[in-house]
Amino acid sequence: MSGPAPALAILAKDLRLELRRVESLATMAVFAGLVILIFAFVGDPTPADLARIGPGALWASILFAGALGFERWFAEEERNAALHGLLLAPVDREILFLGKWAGATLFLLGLEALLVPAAATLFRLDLGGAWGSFAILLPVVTVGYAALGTFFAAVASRTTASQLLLPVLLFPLSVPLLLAGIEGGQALAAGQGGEFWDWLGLAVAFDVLFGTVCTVAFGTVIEE
Amino acid sequence: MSGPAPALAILAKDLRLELRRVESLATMAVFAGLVILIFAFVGDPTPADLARIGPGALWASILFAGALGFERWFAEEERNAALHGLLLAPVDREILFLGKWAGATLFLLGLEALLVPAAATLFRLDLGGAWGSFAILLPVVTVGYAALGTFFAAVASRTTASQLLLPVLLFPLSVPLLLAGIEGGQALAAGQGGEFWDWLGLAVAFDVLFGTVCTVAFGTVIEE
Amino acid sequence: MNWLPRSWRQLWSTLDGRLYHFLIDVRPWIGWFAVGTMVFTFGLVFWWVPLEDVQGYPQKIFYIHVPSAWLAYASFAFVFAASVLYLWQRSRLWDIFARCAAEIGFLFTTLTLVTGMLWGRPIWGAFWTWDARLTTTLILWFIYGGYLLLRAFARPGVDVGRIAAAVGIIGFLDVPIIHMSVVWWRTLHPTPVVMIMDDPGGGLPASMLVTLLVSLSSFTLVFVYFLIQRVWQERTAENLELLETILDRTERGVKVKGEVP
Amino acid sequence: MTFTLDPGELLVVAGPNGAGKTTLVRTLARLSRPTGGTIRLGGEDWLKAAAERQREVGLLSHATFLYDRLTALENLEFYARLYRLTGPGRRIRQALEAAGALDLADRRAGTLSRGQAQRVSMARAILHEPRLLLLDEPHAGLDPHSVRRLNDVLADLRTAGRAILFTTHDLARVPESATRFLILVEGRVVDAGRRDEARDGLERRYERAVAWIGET
Amino acid sequence: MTFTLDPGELLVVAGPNGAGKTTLVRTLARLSRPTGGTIRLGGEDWLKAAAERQREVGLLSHATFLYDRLTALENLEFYARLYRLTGPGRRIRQALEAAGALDLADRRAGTLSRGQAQRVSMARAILHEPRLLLLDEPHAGLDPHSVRRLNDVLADLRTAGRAILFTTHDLARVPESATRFLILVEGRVVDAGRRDEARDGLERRYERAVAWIGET
Ligand code: HEM
Ligand SMILES: Nc1ncnc2c1ncn2[C@@H]1O[C@H](COP(=O)(O)OP(=O)(O)OP(=O)(O)O)[C@@H](O)[C@H]1O
Ligand SMILES: Nc1ncnc2c1ncn2[C@@H]1O[C@H](COP(=O)(O)OP(=O)(O)OP(=O)(O)O)[C@@H](O)[C@H]1O
Ligand SMILES: [Mg+2]
Ligand SMILES: [Mg+2]
Repeated sequence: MSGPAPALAILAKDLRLELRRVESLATMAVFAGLVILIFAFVGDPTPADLARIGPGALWASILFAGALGFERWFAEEERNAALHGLLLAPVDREILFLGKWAGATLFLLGLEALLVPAAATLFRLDLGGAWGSFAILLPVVTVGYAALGTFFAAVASRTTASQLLLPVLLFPLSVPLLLAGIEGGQALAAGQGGEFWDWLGLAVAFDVLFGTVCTVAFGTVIEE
Repeated sequence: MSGPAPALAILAKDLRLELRRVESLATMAVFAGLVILIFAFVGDPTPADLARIGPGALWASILFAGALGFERWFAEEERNAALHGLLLAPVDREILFLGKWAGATLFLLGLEALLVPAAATLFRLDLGGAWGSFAILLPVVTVGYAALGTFFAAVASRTTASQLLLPVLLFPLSVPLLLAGIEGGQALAAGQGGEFWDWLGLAVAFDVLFGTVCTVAFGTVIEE
Repeated sequence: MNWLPRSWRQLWSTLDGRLYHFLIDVRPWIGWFAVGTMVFTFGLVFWWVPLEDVQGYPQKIFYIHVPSAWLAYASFAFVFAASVLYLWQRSRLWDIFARCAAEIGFLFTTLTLVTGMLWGRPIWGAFWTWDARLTTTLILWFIYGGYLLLRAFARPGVDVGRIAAAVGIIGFLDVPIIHMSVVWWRTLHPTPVVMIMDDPGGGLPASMLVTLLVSLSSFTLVFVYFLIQRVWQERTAENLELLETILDRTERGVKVKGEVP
Repeated sequence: MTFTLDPGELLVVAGPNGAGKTTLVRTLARLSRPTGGTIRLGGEDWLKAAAERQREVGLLSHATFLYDRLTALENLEFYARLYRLTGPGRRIRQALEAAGALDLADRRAGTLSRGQAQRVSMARAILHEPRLLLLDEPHAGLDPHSVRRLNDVLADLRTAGRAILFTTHDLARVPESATRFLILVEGRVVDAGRRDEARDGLERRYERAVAWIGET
Repeated sequence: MTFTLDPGELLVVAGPNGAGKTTLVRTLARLSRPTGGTIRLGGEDWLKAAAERQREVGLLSHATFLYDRLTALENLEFYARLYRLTGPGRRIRQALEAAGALDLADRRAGTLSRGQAQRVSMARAILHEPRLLLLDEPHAGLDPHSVRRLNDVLADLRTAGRAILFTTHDLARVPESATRFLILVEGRVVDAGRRDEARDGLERRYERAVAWIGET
């Protein structure tokens, strides 16, 4: 096993590429915002509904923005076959995956830092003291989603219709995370602590399981 | 002006590329289906809500699937700089645009042919006799959306973040169409003929305006 | 799998060859047997088993609905197994098995959805409700639809088999979790949706149970027949392709190493 | 930079990497607008000419302009329709023939090797029999055999009265039929003339020109 | 096909378009798995060797492996970290120097001309001083001056005891230092030997080999 150093190298490179154009993070935020608005339109919620649709709209926007992001962060590697450069390096596939995964997670978290307040105000979400618990749920769900997303971005990149296929493969498998996010949030809003912990537990289990599976499977997917 | 023949050539080429893999239409349909599913999770509708969310979910799914499609249909031209091949040809930019626009419209219509029944059953939409009028509204909205979509796909393709930028530019401008679709549909469901015609009129006006503007502006966008 | 002793590999490669040829030989028998039991099943369903007193005729869909649902599950388990074997043995046959099983599973899932919806119409007065099991089934349908699309979009020169196998495994692992989460989604907080699906198939009168089991077995036979048939088709297609390329090259006066399996 | 190119001339453009050869070619093909200067084709201002006039130029570039998922033949058929050619079938066959890509007709463009793709896009460039043919490193990636065929084709086209401009790095392989040469360094013409003036061969001439600029 | 390559050897691989040169190189670099056959590097089975061993090969391919939005320098820094090189700064400078790309260090990779990009990715290939260097058409798109420098570098590396394999179409430009050659047609070795055996020059040898296969 080559140590974690290369993973850090990849992470640093990805950060550099993205921060070089902060626009792209901003754009994703705007996109996510638009998704939220569209949900607001569609549900056209009465003030009563607002709180009910709120968490869902938030998570849906993260779901969509994420899918776009994963595709993009992986496409970065496809141009000039840079990916082959990585495969050529004396680095285990697992480490490569960890690098990309970490990057994706960070970006999603950065995105959420912008989205959550926005959604909270738009939908009058008020978790009161429960924000703390929400601050646990958020990263847990995000990590799992980033793992699946990175993995399926790799899968999709092996096809002729990556940006089309990625969401089609990713979304159905992410349903547990999506539900954990939505329902967990609503449980907090409704002050049902117990339920919240159930959902959190589900999400954690999901992370552990698919975190490992994706890391292991990445190698078989990526090589030609 | 070089006649419409080249536009037909482009249309034929696009059809061939897509029909060569009917899958891609299927994939977009599946994706749209997933969007609908997500709406169900988000709004988690009681039977009463269903009809209210229905039209919105339908149009939103068309909106998202379309955005994906436009990006893809234009990316097709970017690989191997095939677009330069088109620009090199003795064909006016307007004609090129018409070709791509026609293609996009056809695909969206094909997609809707699958989506509308699905959404109708999943959300228990029943327009009764009003389906006829809906069959007018649908293509009108679609044509306009395809025009905007193709145009902004071109714009986005000039940037380093096309698949990110496209929806961000496209969605806000499509709001009038989206509203026309949703509200028009609900008006039909509620049997308010008059309102429906207002929305239809809006959509038509939108088509005419943006159809021309995009066709003219296209040339200035894709030149380097 | 480097730790695997070479001899094992050889054993396997011969074994899956044998297995394959055996299946091909029995294929027609299975086919006719399936047809027979299918006819018999319909006989039972329409003339023998008594009408269910609450639902009446619609309930007869039950005998198609449930078996197809269970077989859908079965075939996806099949995909999982075949995928694992493929990643382990890297023998084309398992790849083909996985793919064909997925196709058939998708078919049966569709059948479940359709029969279910047809059943729901008279019983719930609507084709669809956002009930837990319905939703799971729909998601299942999406997952394996995606799996098949992935294979369809293979880039030339890329071995989709491996990729699809990974997806098949992950997908299968996810299904129970999805089911659980969806059930929670629907049951953890009050919801007005009809929950009929959650009374287990227990408490059935003997006659219904018998009919169900007969129907189940005939569906299973159909499943097996389809599977073998498809695998055979795929294999043959692949061999033809190989032949074509070889012929094409020999034509151009170039000798080729390696011969048709 | 200023230079003229008459029908029946075969102009070689050479220069170190980054000299601006590709940029020059792209500008002549109106793929990128020059920041200044004028280009005249057959007397009138090229930069303002109608799109229709584009049929007078053909371009072979570093990129292939091919749709990976269409076969070579389908690609050419598409371009033939785009150019509204009469009797496309014959034209396409001739072009493939000339480019030595007949046997590749039914291969998906995406599966072609580098040199194979290069030949197919050469066929694309000459398909509509342009008056002005622009070739950016046409020899790159071709095997010796294909190079010879290419040079023959260039000779034929030239005698057929076409004006041809091509860039290269390999002055040793410049075809006999080349009539004039142009040497660029950092976007400026540092040497130009008739090929036969370059008594001591183009290489030496090139060396001197580049050395004289003092680029090493 | 069977052939061996010892340290200090410089092997030229030639063959018509589509012969399988790129495929060969990619396979040796473990970028694509062979359907059959074995490869041994330093005695043990290369296809099963640990990822760590990858640092023993360097590859220059048709694609540049560069991130368009990073500068040449940043690209190399990234690869240096990926290879966990000690004293990256010095190594990078040496590599750029050798590839003649020092002046391009601060240019965004995306804005480089074809030959410029080629040089930078050459630097990338030799950055970690691999024992086995695989170059797919390293001369393509380089100007004569860069070609000479490249050949010098190859000579140095060879005398430094590296094993080098490179493909080319331009046998005229094969460096003096080349020790052995291999000619492929349709994926098979049709001729091979020591360079100095090829008395009458590689070109003629190539011609005969290819003609003999009867490919035109
Ligand atoms: C689109 C609508 C429907 C879908 C997707 C669907 C799906 C399924 C699935 C996947 C199963 C197998 C689950 C298992 O055995 O664990 C199943 C079983 C069953 N379904 Fe449905 N179903 C639908 C509609 C209906 C309707 C309308 C009824 C009756 C009113 C019904 C009654 C049953 C019964 C009795 C069983 C077997 C007993 C059981 O396992 O619970 N289903 N259905
Ligand atoms: N997009 C761009 N942005 C900035 N500079 C560029 C861009 N494209 C090219 N250049 C610069 O313009 C100059 C000319 O580039 P060009 O590609 O024309 O060179 P060239 O003569 O074709 O070189 P080569 O022989 O390597 O192809 C080079 O210095 C290159 O770095
Ligand atoms: N993805 C692919 N699918 C099918 N065939 C392919 C694929 N890639 C390459 N080939 C074929 O394999 C053969 C060898 O290709 P390769 O690129 O190795 O040739 P090459 O020797 O590099 O040619 P060139 O000198 O033009 O680069 C060619 O006939 C090519 O068409
Ligand atoms: Mg150039
Ligand atoms: Mg090659």
